[in-house]
Amino acid sequence: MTTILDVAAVKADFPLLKREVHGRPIVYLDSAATSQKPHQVLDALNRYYEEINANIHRGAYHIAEQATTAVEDSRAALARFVGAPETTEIVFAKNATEAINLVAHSWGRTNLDSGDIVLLSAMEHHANIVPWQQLAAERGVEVRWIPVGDDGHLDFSDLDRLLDGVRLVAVSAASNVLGTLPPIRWIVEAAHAVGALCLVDASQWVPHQPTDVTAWNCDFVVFTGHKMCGPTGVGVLWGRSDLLNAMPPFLGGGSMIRNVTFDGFKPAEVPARFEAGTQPIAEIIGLHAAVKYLEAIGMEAIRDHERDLTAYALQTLSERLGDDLTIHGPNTVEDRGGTLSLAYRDIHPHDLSQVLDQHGVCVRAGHHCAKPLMTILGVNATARASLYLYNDKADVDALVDALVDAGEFFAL
Amino acid sequence: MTTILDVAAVKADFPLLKREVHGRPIVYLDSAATSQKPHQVLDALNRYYEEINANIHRGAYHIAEQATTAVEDSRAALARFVGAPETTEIVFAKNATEAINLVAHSWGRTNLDSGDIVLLSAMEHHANIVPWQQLAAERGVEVRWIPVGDDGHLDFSDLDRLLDGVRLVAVSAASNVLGTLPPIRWIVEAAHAVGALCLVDASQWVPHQPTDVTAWNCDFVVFTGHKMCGPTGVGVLWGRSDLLNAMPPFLGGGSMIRNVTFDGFKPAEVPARFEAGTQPIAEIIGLHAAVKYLEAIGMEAIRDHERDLTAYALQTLSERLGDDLTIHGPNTVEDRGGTLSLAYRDIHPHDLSQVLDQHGVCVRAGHHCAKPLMTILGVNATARASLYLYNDKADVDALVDALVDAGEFFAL
Amino acid sequence: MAGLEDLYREIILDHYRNPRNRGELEVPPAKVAEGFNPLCGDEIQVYLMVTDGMISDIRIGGQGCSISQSSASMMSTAVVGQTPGEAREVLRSFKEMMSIHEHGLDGEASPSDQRPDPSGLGDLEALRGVVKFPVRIKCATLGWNTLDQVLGQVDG
Amino acid sequence: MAGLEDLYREIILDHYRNPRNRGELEVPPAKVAEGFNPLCGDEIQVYLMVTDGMISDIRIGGQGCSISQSSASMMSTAVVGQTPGEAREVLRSFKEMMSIHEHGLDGEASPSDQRPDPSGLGDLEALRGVVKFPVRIKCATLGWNTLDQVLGQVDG
Ligand SMILES: Cc1ncc(COP(=O)(O)O)c(C=O)c1O
Ligand SMILES: Cc1ncc(COP(=O)(O)O)c(C=O)c1O
Repeated sequence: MTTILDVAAVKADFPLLKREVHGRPIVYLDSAATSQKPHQVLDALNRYYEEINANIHRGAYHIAEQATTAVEDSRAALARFVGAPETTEIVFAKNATEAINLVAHSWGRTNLDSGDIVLLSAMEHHANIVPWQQLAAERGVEVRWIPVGDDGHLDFSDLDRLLDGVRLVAVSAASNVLGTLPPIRWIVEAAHAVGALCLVDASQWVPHQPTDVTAWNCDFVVFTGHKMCGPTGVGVLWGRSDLLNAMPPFLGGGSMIRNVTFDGFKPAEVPARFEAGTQPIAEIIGLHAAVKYLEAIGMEAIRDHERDLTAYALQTLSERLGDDLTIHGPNTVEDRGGTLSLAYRDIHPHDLSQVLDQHGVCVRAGHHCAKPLMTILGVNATARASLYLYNDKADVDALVDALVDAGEFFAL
Repeated sequence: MTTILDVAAVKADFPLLKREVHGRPIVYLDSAATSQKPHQVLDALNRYYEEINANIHRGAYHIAEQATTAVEDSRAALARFVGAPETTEIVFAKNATEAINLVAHSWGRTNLDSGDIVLLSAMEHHANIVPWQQLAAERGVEVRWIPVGDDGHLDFSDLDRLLDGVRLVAVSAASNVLGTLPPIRWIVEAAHAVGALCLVDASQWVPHQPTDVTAWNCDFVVFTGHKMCGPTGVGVLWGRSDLLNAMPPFLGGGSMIRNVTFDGFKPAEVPARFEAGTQPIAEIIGLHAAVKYLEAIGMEAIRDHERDLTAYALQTLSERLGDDLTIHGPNTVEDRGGTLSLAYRDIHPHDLSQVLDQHGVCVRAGHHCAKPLMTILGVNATARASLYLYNDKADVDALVDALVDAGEFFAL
Repeated sequence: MAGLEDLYREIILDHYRNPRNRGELEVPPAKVAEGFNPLCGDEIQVYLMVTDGMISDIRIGGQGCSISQSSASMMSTAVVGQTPGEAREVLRSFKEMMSIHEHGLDGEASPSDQRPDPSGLGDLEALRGVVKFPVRIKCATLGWNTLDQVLGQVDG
Repeated sequence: MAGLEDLYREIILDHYRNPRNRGELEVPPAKVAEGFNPLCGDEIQVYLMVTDGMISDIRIGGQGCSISQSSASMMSTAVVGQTPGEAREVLRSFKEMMSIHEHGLDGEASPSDQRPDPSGLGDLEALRGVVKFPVRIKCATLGWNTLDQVLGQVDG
């Protein structure tokens, strides 16, 4: 049963996609950086602020109860959305970055010491690198890397040796540069076989594909609201409850305590233990609206739509630009998402994206917070076009037209 | 020159204050927990999402530039709003709690070791207690307390002895329970005289009074957006630039780096160094709108309005409820803000707030994240009514009426 | 829309004004556990004496609101004279009654609110209205969670 | 609304296509500093040779976009033959030209954009249009910040 995504109807849900840039309709191809938001999400934010805005978990009055219920409903919805066995395994953070830092500080500083090894892939985002390097600098933890092959896939040929002594494997389910989709289930199995835990950075997966943390059988998963049609300011950590229950708090403050005296504090239960201070309440509720929106369309339909569109993009780009264009990463839609890192002639990505902007085409230029991967690719930067549920073939065509134009501009 | 605040006009700016609860107009008296938001702030959020939503500091395209500029404009506005010498001294966090944790982790773990002393007031919020207790548990830092007297003021009689060996004094500029306004400038001077730094938790100050961190002459100030008419999900740390420049990063991830290689990372300049991952972009922009809103009304006018209203509340409560009511904390408007912690007969605060809710009156019941202070007051909880710029005398009257009714309900 | 009368049933106010089994027991031979409601600062102690495999005495200490106090008081009368196993069964039924399912934003009653009483909770049924006030559920369950803890210290 | 022609003046494209003073110098006797644009990964090396209190040679290494490359190229021609003090003066003027003041959300030009040239920046004036593209300011100043660093290593 394939659900069909009506892209015109979807596009109409996103107010920003109606705007013009430099007199042209916007062509938004930077969803890997942040997605646009459907009006359903903005409506939920406004409804919260206009009807039930109150601090949660502490008020006995009506709107405080409504706000509390709305936040806990969101937690339950997120648990269902990613296949978490328990609602209390969902911890809210400000973004995926904080969620990884939470694991690195709380689990990492409790369990890892000098000589312990963390294994990362060489295509990780800085969010899944720097926290582990901080741990390395602070207490002599060793960081090791799964290499990336010329085909844009992780190179597992030496995995047995790499896994030796590893306590944690931390990998992305989808690369934010190459679109690569590593075999998570298989990696988790390999990690568990040597007694290591596995953290999955699903920031580029959850927005685009059905997610089932139980099927992955991993230990921690992080993702971020603003890339999945949700507001900025909210991210999610899912962790296995036995692990979370054994972890000390990270940030200290209100709501994460069971008791505070002049002599010390006792932490609260999970997940409150990890949610210090006033939560991003509106954002958590907005994220719930995003989840509902995505579920109504169907994650299978979104995945299929993106796959079709990616196939069209790969084909059109190569047909019209030929050897002038390099697409980094896997070159078949079966093993990649809709994130296309491009090199066009010798035009610097920054200049490329500037000319594209004149066409209303938004692509990102830079290292995409993956500098180690850039050294492997042998570049300082790429121009990255990334597709999402609201993109259509016309968007891809606009990208190609703009690239042609950029070629002419800089050839002068 | 006294500006006059037109409270009816102000009230009309806040959509939530138009709603009813249990068939009665809402009387929102819980602004110490979180403030309501004027439509100007909601408009700014919507405008961001509908017109310029894009990730910042990384895109060369038009809307990414607009978003970047809007975030940096907000930083500049906040610097002006609190009298910061440099815009780069403003660091965004998700709330005040994260901001204090940032200082405790980054400055604290670099500068404090076993035997070093942190001096707190006994009326601090858990946000300004637990991070220091975590440091105490982790590395033997000692936490000391400035006591609170029966009059609800800090008791400085033993300050010289308390300050001996202190490296950091961390105090609130305004108590979230008692409304007390400790003499910050004087405390900072005393701290500096013994070579200690001073962190001011201004979460309950910045929304209500003109703020000048330069006049305070302190070293760190934190506050939180949602209590000052801004959105949830954003807080602020101000730090002296020489201190911030010398501090290592806290959270690791994208945007806080200068370079990342397989061997390690080099941190970025301040403030980027402390802003890992995708920032709460909409929230930072919404906070700017809140600052503009408060500035347009005038912080002096807000302070004067709240002072008048607090005087009215103190008088009306005591006239109508007499000895049945206790108001914790200072009893003259000169040395307190509009946060009134109440005890009414022997009715438990939870039950009190439940009955008040039937009247549409929203007050908070609980320990207000200040459990050490509760032990000094000799209670487990209080019912707290807190005033803000949109409250008027009718709100105070409604509170008193509801209290009388609660007295009757539980006297049955 | 839930009203005050859903929360403050007469029997609840009665237990609040005249709490049953208040006090302490000597430890040992009795066991004791302490519970906190981290949200509002309420605290409760539950003292439990088990003699010949039966709860021969139970006492409640601490402070709290009418809901937490009356719930603990009713709990004490419900479990005294039972075996620890039977008390666990009542505990389970009560917690089930208190478990909230999806509440809409407009505070509709949850499905459990309409269900008939399957468990013979008796007087405790009066606390069913609490589920309409999600913030107060922690008040109602405070004593019970503390009972759970102290039961963990006894065998059988 | 700023257009491409504000950014890519002819002289900028010329310096991009034909960068002046590209290469390296032997260190020592020369000094070198390295700059990163953390946002996009561009990197640049500035080699500086000071002889008899005068910048006798300057070379630019590294990679970057047209703006960072041409800006560095122009910078090299602007400061060669100057004293370190004079170079610092040019640096100051350039950075001032690049400093953004309040931009409205609609990307209006900042006041500095309309100001007449007070500093005699000459060709460098061509880079003034960059302030309309705030994200590219970091590109334009990359070489200059690196010059600042390397000047910090020389006396006078
Ligand atoms: C005095 C004080 N400090 C800190 C905080 C913490 O603020 P937030 O929860 O937004 O981090 C609060 C409010 O909850 C407060 O009243
Ligand atoms: C793979 C990956 N991980 C982590 C992140 C960090 O997400 P955030 O910036 O929301 O913390 C991103 C996006 O920036 C990403 O693409």
